[in-house]
This record gives sequence, C-alpha cells and structure tokens, in this order.
Amino acid sequence: MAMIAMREALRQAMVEEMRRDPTVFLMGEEVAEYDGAYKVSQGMLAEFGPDRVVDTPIAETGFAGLGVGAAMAGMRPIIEFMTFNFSLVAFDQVINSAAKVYQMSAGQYPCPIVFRGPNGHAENLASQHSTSVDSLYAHFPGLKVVCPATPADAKGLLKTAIRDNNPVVFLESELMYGWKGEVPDGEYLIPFGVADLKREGTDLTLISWGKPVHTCLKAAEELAKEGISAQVLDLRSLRPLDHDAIFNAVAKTHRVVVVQEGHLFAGVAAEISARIMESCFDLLDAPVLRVTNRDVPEPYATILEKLVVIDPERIVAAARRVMGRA
Amino acid sequence: MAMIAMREALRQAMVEEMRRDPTVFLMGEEVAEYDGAYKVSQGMLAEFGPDRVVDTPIAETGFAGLGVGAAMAGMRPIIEFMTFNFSLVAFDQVINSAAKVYQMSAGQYPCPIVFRGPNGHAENLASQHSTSVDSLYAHFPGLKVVCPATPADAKGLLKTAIRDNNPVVFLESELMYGWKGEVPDGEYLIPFGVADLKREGTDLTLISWGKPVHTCLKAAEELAKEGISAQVLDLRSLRPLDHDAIFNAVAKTHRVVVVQEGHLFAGVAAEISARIMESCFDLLDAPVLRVTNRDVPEPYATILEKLVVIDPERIVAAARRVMGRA
Amino acid sequence: MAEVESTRCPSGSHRVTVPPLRPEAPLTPVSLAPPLPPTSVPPLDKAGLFLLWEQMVLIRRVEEMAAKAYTERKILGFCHLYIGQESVAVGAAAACRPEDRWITGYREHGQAMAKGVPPRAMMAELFGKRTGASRGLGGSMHIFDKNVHFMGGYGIVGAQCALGTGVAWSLKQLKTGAVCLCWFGDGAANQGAFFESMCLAQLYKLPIVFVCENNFYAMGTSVERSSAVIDMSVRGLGVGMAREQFEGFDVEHVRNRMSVAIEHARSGQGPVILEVMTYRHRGHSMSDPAKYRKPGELEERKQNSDPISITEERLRDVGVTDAEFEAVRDRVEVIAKDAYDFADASPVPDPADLYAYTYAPASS
Amino acid sequence: MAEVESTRCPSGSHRVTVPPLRPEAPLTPVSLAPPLPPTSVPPLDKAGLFLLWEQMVLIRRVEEMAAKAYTERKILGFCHLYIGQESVAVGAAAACRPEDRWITGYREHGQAMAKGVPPRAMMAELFGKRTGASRGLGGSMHIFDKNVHFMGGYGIVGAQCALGTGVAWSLKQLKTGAVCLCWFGDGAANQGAFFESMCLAQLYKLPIVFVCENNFYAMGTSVERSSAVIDMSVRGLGVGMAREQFEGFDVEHVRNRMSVAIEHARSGQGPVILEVMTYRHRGHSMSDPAKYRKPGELEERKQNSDPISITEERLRDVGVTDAEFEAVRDRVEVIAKDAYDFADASPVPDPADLYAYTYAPASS
Ligand SMILES: Cc1ncc(C[n+]2csc(CCOP(=O)(O)OP(=O)(O)O)c2C)c(N)n1
Ligand SMILES: Cc1ncc(C[n+]2csc(CCOP(=O)(O)OP(=O)(O)O)c2C)c(N)n1
Ligand SMILES: [Mg+2]
Ligand SMILES: [Mg+2]
Repeated sequence: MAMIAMREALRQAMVEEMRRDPTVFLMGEEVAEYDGAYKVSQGMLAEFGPDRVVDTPIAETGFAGLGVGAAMAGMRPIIEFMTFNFSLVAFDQVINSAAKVYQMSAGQYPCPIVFRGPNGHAENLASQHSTSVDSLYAHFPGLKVVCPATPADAKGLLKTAIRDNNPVVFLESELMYGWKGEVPDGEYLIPFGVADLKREGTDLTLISWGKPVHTCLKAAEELAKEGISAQVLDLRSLRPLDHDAIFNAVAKTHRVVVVQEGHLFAGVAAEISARIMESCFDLLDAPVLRVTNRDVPEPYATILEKLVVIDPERIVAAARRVMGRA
Repeated sequence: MAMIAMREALRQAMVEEMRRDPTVFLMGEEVAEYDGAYKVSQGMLAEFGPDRVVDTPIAETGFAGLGVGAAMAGMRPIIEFMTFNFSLVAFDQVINSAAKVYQMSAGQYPCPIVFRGPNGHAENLASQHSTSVDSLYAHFPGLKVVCPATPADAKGLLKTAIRDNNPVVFLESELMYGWKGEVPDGEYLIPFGVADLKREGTDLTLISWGKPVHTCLKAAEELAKEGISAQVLDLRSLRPLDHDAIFNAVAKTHRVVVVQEGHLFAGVAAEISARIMESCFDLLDAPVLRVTNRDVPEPYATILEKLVVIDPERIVAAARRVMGRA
Repeated sequence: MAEVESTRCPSGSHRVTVPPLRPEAPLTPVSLAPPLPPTSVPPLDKAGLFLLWEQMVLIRRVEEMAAKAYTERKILGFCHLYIGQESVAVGAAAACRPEDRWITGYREHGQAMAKGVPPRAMMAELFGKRTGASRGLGGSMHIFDKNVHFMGGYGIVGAQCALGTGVAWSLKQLKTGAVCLCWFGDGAANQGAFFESMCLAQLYKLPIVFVCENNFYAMGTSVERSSAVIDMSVRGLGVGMAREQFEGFDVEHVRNRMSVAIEHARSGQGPVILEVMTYRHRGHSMSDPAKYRKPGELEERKQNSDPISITEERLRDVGVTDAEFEAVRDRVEVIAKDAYDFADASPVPDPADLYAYTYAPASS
Repeated sequence: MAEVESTRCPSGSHRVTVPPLRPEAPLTPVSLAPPLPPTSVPPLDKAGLFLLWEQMVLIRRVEEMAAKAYTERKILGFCHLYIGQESVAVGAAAACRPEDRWITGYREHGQAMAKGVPPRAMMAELFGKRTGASRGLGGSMHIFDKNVHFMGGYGIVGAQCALGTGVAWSLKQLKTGAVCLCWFGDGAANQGAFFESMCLAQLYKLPIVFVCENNFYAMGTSVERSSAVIDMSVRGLGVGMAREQFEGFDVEHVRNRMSVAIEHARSGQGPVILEVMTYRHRGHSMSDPAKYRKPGELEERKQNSDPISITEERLRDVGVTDAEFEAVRDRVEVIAKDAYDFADASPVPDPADLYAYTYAPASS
C-alpha cells in the first residue's frame, strides 16, 4: 500500500484506464497543457498526447454535449468540469442529453461518460463558486452519482465509473486533492452502491459521503470522549444507493444523523432521512437529524463562511440531540 | 365570484399588475404575437404593445439573464419559459445570477423577477418535455418557489410574485390551463408561505402542491368511501414553506402522505417528510409516505406513461398503508 | 487623509495638446472563410432524379398518414411534420454515404426516412408501439435507428448541435472517414449550445456539417422577428467557419451543394455551416393553426416552391410519363398504408420496457 | 407487401441527363455591419491625460497592495489582478458618463476603481470586511457599488453578458439615455451566454457596448488555442453587430474608440462589440505561476506595452516633469496605503449579515 494524495489516486485511475482502453479520453478546461487547474491530470498530456488529453475553450454546454455525442459514437469521454459550479451552465446537457439518451433510444445508444471535478465548498470563494450539486444530479434517474472520501475509494470508484456504460457524475473536492491516504497496490475496482463503514460504533450512525465523511470522523472522536460510540457510514455512491447498509446501520444503532454538504432543502440528506422513516420507522429511537449548510448563499468573509458550512461541532450537537442529551 | 380558467386567472394577474406598475413587462417565446404558446398572454400585446409584451428568440440563457439584469436596473420582468423544461438551459442564470445577486451585492441590487411557465408532466411528451423542476429550484436559498393549484390561488399568488422584490419561480401546469374555478371579484393578493387546507379530514393528511392537489382530492373522495377521512393540505408555496400548517396537520391527523409530481430522489416530498420527522416525531402514528413519479425518465407511450405518473390509486394505496390497512 | 475623488471619470472637456500615439483604424482586417467551391458531383440522370422524387413522395405520404392518425388520436403529444421540406433531407441523403451519421431535432420524420429508417418503424414509434424505432419510449420527437446511423431526434432546441459535435469528434478519432450531419432550425440558431458547438467544431476541425433548415418560422416567430441576421449561415463567420446559404426546393441542387460541404468536412478541412432555405406547409405542430403567415404566403409557396412539384416538372421535361408517376405513386401508397397498418396492429410496449432502459447494463 | 428499401440513399452514380434548375452561387451576399466612424471627441490636453495617468497609477498601486495583502493572508480565495490592463478601464471611464452602467467579470478591481468605487471600499471588500463594497459577502470577484453604477463582478464566465443586456433593456425602456458597458475576456467569448446576449442585444437594438478585453490568455490557454478566430469582435459579424478591434495600451486611444462605440449605442443605433487587445502582467489569479507564456514574452510586453509607461512617455514629451510625476506618485501612495489601513482596521462582518441578504424585504 502506498500513501498517495487524492489527486494522484484520481490520476492513476484515469491513466490506467486510458492505457487499457484507447477509446477513453480526458477533456476539459486546462486539463492538458496546464496539467489541470488542480493538477489532477499532471503529466497526462505528455503520455497520451493532445488527441486524448484535450484542452477546451470555456464552453461547458458545448464540451459536455460533445462528450455525450462522443460517447454515443463509441468513445468513453471523461469530461472534467474545472469545478462543478460551472456544470450549471451545462445542466441541460447532463440532464436532458446524457441521462436520457439511452432511454429515448430504447437502448440503442448507451452513454458511457464520466463528468468529474471538484464539487461544493472550497474556501473564501463566495456564493457562485461554492455550490454543491449532489442533490441536483442525484435527483435524476439515468445518472449515477459517486462521491469518494478517500484516495483509495477515489481510485477504485473512478475506474468503475470509466468502465460503466452510463453517465456518471463523479464528485470530488478541491480541498481534498492534497489529502493523502493508503491506496492498494495493483489494479482494483470498487463497485457502485456499496457503502463503507469508515468507523464502527454502537450508539448512533453518522451517514455521509465525500469530504464530510472526515468531518463525521472528527465528530465521532469528540463524541467518543463523551462516551458516545458513533459509527460513520460512507455511502460512496448516491445513485445507486446502498439501502441495505443504511438499514443495517439503523437496525444496529437506532439513531442516525445524516451529514451533507450544501443546501438543506430537498437535499440528499432529506432523501436518506425520508427513506429511513419509510423503511425502518419502528427501529428508530429518535428522529433522524440532518446537518447541512445554513440556508443562505455562501459568503466570502471567513467569519461568516464558518457559520455556513458544516463542522464537527454541529455534528456533535446533532448527535447529542438524537442521544437525548441536548 | 366568476368562474374562470387558470390561464385567464394568470392573465388577469399580469394585466392588473402591468396596469398598476409601468415597470412590469412580460417576455418570452411566443408571448406576444402568438398570444402565448398556451394562450396565457392572449390579448396582452394588443393592450400593452411590443415594448411590454416581448417575443424573444429561442435563447433562454440570454433572456433569463436579460430579465435579471433588467430587474437589477429598475424594472420588474415576468419571464415566461414556454415550459420549465427549457429553463434547464438557463439554469445557471436562475441559480447563480437571480438567486445570488442580492446577497453578492449585500442588498444593493434586489432582483424582482418572476420566472413562470408550465412545469412537469403534460401528456405523451416523453422524457425531455416532462421534467418537474420544483425540487431543483426549491433547493436554493435566494429563490421563492410558488405552485398554485386553483385559478383563485394562481391569480392571488402571481400578483404577490410580481410585487415581490425577490426572484420567484412560479410553476404552472399545461394540463391545468383550461381548468376552471371561482375567482374572487376585485383585487386581492395571497401571501407566500400560507398553506391552504383544501379539504378537511381527521384520519390522515395528504400534503401536496400544484396540480397533484387535485389528484389528492380525488383520492380523498375514494378514501371517504372506505371510511377514511383524509384532509388535503395545499402548500401553495415551497419557499417559503408553511411549517405551522404542516405541523398542525400532523398534530391533528398523526398520519401523512406527501404527494409530489416528479422524481422521488431528493425531491421536495423528501424534505417535507424529513422535516416532519425532525419536528413532530412523537406525533406520528405511522411513517410519512411519499407518492411521486416512478424513478425513470418519462416514456412516450400512454400505457407506460400511466405507470410513471401519480394517480389517485397510488395515493389511496399509500394512505391505506399509513392507516395500517394495507 | 487623501480621498478617493481622483478616481472618478474626468469630464472630458480638455483641450488639444497631446499628439495621438496610434492611428485610428482597426488593427486586423477580418478574414472570412473562403466560399465553398462549385459542385463537382456529376448531375443526376433521369432515373436518379426520379428515385429522389419517389423518396420525397414517400416521405410526404407517410407524414400525411401520420397527420390522419393524429386526428384519430392514434398519435399523441407533439407531432411536427416536415411536409414541404422533403427536398432538403432527400437531397442530403443523396450526398451522404451510409456510414455518415445524422442527428437532428424533433421535426425529424423526413430526415429519418431519408436516412433509411423504415416507414414501419417510424410510424410504429409515432403510435407508441413496441415495434417502433425507439420501442414506443421516444415518440415523434425521439426517433433513433442505429442500423442506419440515425442518431436521434431531440426535443431541446439546439442541444443536438453539441451532441453532433461529439459524434464528429469520435468519427475523427476513430478514423472512420464518416461525417456527421447535424440538423437544426432557424430558431435554434439563437441557442448558446449551437454557438459553442460551432466554436468547438471549428477549433478541432471536426468532420461535421451544420445544416440549418431555415423554414422561415420558429413556431410563430418569423425569422426576421427572431434575428437581426436572417441568413443563419452567417453565424459561422464569427468562428471562422466555411459557410453557404442556398435555396433548398430543388432536390438536386441540395444534393449538389451538400456534396461539396460534406466533401469539405470529410477531407479534413473542417466543419461547414449551411443554411438551406425551405418552407413548411403545415403548422409548427399539429395544434398550431399557423395564423402568423402573411395572407397568400402559403398558397404562393405551395404553388412555386413545392419540392415535389418542382422535381416533377423537371422529370416531365425529360420525358417521365403520367403512367410512370402513377406507378410510383401506387407503390408509395402501398408502403405508407402498410406502415400505418403495421403500426396500428403492433402491440403496445411491455411494462417491463419502462424499467429496462433507464440504465445500460454494467458490462459493455 | 412492399418493403422499405426504396427510402435508402441512392448510390449517386447516375449519368447526366437532367438540366440543373438553379445556379450554384450562394443566394444572398453577406452584408457586414459598416465600420465605426473615426473619433470625434477632441484630443486630451496635458492635464486630461495626466489625470488618466494618475488613475492608472492609483489602480496599479492599490492592486499591488492587494497582492501584498494576499501574501499576508489578509485576502483569501481567488484574487485576479488587472495589472497591465489599466488603460482599458481608465480609457473607457473617460468616455463614459457617470450614469452609464458597468458590469463585468471577476477581474474587476481596475474597472471598479475606474468607474469610481472608492479604493477603501474595494480593498475592504477584498479583506472581507463589513466596510467593503459588498460588506464582505462578495469578496474580490463580487464588487458592487450602486452609487457609481458599478453593477458587479461575477464569477461565472460570460454570464454577465446576459445581465448587461438586461441592464441595457431597462436603460432603454426607462429612457435614461445611459449606456451599459459589459466587460468580459477572450475566454468568455466562447460562452453561449455571450452569444445569446449578442443575438438579443442586436435584435432589440439595445444601448450596450460589449467590451472584450483580449489579454491573450484565458487562465493558461492562449487565445490561439481557445478559438479558431482570434479577434473576438468578429463574433459580432454572426449577428450583424457593429464591431471593432483595437490595441488598448494607449489610454487616450482607448478613450477615443470607446467614445465612438458608446456614442453609437447611446444614439439608438444599437449595440457594438469591441475587442481591446491588452495584456495581463500577473498570473490568472494569485496561485498561477503563469508558466505558459513564451520565453521573454512578459518582459517584452512590460517593456513595450505597459500602459502606464506609454502614457508617461507621452506626458514627458509634452513637458511633465519628474517632480510632477513624483508628486502624483506620493499622493497615490497615500491613497493606496490608506485603503490598505482602512481595510485592515475595519471590523469583520456581523453574523447577522449572513441572514440579512438572502432575501430582499417584501415591500419595495
Ligand atoms: C430550449 C428550447 N426552447 C424552446 C423550445 C420550444 N420549441 C420547440 S420547437 C420551437 C421552434 C423551433 O424553431 P426552428 O429552430 O426554426 O425549427 P422548426 O420547428 O422550424 O423546424 C420552440 C420554440 C424547446 N423545445 N427547447
Ligand atoms: C462558466 C465558467 N467556466 C469556467 C470558469 C473558470 N474560469 C475562471 S476565469 C477563467 C478564464 C477566463 O478567461 P478570460 O475570459 O480570457 O478572462 P481573463 O481571466 O483573461 O480576464 C476560467 C476558465 C468559470 N469561472 N466559469
Ligand atoms: Mg424554423
Ligand atoms: Mg483573457
């Protein structure tokens, strides 16, 4: 096992798949000559050349749609959004073209494409550069939505995404690119729809995905000091969703807090919460609580920003409440 | 009280507000010379002329953004999306411009704009013309989201929307434009955030908004035949949301089904369900259930389409389940 | 402490004393893409032109059947007829190779049939039947047939331009020698997706021909009311793309000019944008009474610019007889009737189809 | 029963017998918008030019202070400096009236100050302070000042073009006589939002000037790598818009050409698109080492095309003395230092500000 950074894990996944399959290519703003705005694709131009690592103009609708058409015509594009904020400009192509063409054509045209890039909060980027898109994309059948929390997961899930025959929205985090973790040696894939219990516990379950998994792990540490044993369930993919893992967790701990970056209203956390109620109502010892961003556009100033985003303290507070200790 | 159709109620609201305030104008595809794709704006060009009832080219990003800029510069645009499916092309302008400019400018530039048009399922239009956008827009702070179910509500709410100093997403339904209802004589406004109990009942509450309110009313009739007294709560606006009305309903009936058009995953129904759990867990006698479209893109053929969309039967079945009778 | 007034605009009322540094003229003269060369394909002989006439007649008859089926409520939802524009699709098909890909909007029945989608599969799709080109999932706006590389009709105006650009990307990278024909309307030429697609296609020199069918209206909006420029091929100037506008009522002329454009794209010289002037005889969709036309306009067009009549006259001039026309008309009638009957008799989709096509299976 | 083979493409190998109906030439010749007329504003006198020089120096000094504050981590997030491009904003301001509106992207410090945003309010915004132009909510990318009609910097590339079009809509409808200047970069000229905005502005003949600052790079992508056409004003041809490209290093030349364009828009003749060639001396943002430049390129530009030096030389030629330059430099230093100190000493936002600006109050 090597300790590598998230960005390197992502790159390894892309490089391995591009070596394996000549129809895979990477396209996006600054991915080639600049080595990626966040250096995820460093060195890839040198290895694969400009036909397979492709810089684009700032035309997200154009190149997202280009990717969909290229996928329909036999290739496997990886489309990088410099950040997923800019995917809102291309929203129609992701929803109305990528997610639906397989259905509209009754299976004649699969759309094996990966849309990837950093999602959600970075730091001090204000409201237009801090949108979490998880809930927007997970809303739509036809898409798969994946959000790794560790380098090992990132690599295994991205390889799966590239081989998948469907459009996959692959959500990374700018703040995590430098974070390191152990990554297995040799080739491996991680299937979608299999959650990972990142920490065992008995009193309550913190359910999350992506970067907030780490916030949950910190909160679990804090809670341990108070004698509360919290487990952390990392969903890893939202579509497909690992129902069984969620329900097993409820059956075990009977208390749940769902932690989600981004806006509260009709977010993925609401979905998890509603599903738990629908399927495990009688197993619950307390209502499922949600911890998400405050319901405001994200501000620039640090002092305000810190109030908006999730942090271990808010998770701890919610956990105390579901434990009846608040 | 006059019996008028939904499209006429909407038109009355616009006409009255345009007579009252010279800065209000209507802009969109086919709104002027064609009298509106669904004849909502019939006759308005004749009364207000081409500077205030304005046909656009097919450039949703452009004219949605134009509306936002015009609002910032002192006017009150009503932007009609021919259908809200096409608003996905303009998604960035609604989210990143309209919803955020008041915050980014720290209150210097309010954005009094209404985006309106038909939303969701019509009939036999297949997947690209059947998207419900409720959950997408209600997700975002900075927007208000309104969805009338009757001509009277439509008129009163649209007038409020036009006078509001914030961007309002006003969701209509193509299938309802011809539906008639009583509309009060004289001027009236209906505030946002005030739900309306469209039918009283004691055993359970069906919570909905927009067109499905009527599906709920039909289901309630059916349920009455089985001796189940269902009340129907019409939320009327999603942002702001009438918490009190929801919680009062739960306190009264202890059983709830939320009925939403569109996709299940991270939809508004999930939000209502999660909130009820968070705030009224101990008042619930059964888990809150949701009735939404099936989790597939909408197909063309009638036989398949009918399987996808909500109908009274599915609501009745869910109601029986929460009543412990299934 | 100094204040900030000095950063405001100066009044501009100063007198002349400083000599100007640079001349006033624009720096770089605009260099436009050169015009396309004249046609090099040989003219059609009688049999060739007669075949194209037959195709146009077939397309029209099938659509007339569809119109009838619509009034019978066997076809539902939107149904956008191509009647009046047949020469454009048929002329384009005559300039294409079978391996060339087509992608288009929702007004695609004529293009689909010209590209080779069987009338039966098309009509069955309109009827929402399991035997339809898209198994009844897509309907009128979403005809797909991979066998003949017809990559679909789409419902979001202009969005297909980006998809077509991607198709062309793969055609180039996979060294297929094939070209993508990407169809759209005069109204679509105002969409950002179309513009960005042109930018990308030109930058990457992709083998794509953007075909704008200017039928004078986008729903009820005439082209003069939707754009300050009414020749949509001019949009190409802004990105340096080869362009041409031509009238599309004569099917052979369409074939000839299309051949030049397709050859340009196929030979690696990059994309082309064409505007083909045409006219639709019916309303935008079945529910549109089309009151926005000028008085007499439709009649004049039918009289002078009907592609079927134009070709018919030319064929008469070279000796095609009434009997020959009749024979073909009879054959076409049989095919169109057969398509209708086939669609009508076909089974509706299986409920299982509802869930079968949301996701493709995991393995390729 | 007849089958469908007849609708496939004919082989195209037919011989010549049918005479062609129409000539091959394109139908309508392209008519381009006429070039803008020569400048009519009187040349600047010495004092006028000196004032513009002072503004450029002030903008640069304030930005240099910002760069310093960034390294001190007093400014966080993105920070895109305008250094090297000052002549464009200052020249444009000299051609505007106070009531004209400006709207732009995230590289807006220089434009903001040229339009009259006080350096204090600007710097305090960069510091995220309550005294900032946007009360610390917006930061570097979102400077707003309604007092001077500076309608904001925006972070989504190209999106402001649509907003500016709407601003111009209201300016026209409300009969203000004001014009909207809508700023964007060479990279933004590939965005659909920009294209659709041009379509709308030209169709409605709105009083807007689209100002594309071509600083040769969009992040690390040089303009030749991002577009097949490198003069972005050419994009205007596709919609019939009046256009011009010019070099922007001489502030007076900018003022002169801007005046013509603004006058065109103000007089009701419709929008104009300008490309102003300029150059940024710094990286795209503070974190960009800008390794993508050609060797020696930056030095050459600083040497030959620095707008401040160019104007300085012209002023020297007409007799401005070292002492006069020094006096202004001292004053600028005081203002810039004051802005920094003011920002530094200002209070951070109140937590209440977080919730105060999500929704505007119900009554107007
Ligand atoms: C993005 C989008 N906006 C609006 C519509 C509604 N709509 C469907 S067809 C049409 C007119 C298109 O006209 P044109 O491009 O000229 O094609 P034509 O119908 O004439 O073939 C409109 C406005 C749509 N489908 N998609
Ligand atoms: C829609 C969108 N895509 C991508 C980005 C990321 N981005 C920010 S600035 C920039 C380059 C813009 O270049 P240009 O328009 O030339 O302006 P300049 O920075 O040179 O002033 C990019 C790609 C963005 N902010 N918005
Ligand atoms: Mg048209
Ligand atoms: Mg640039």
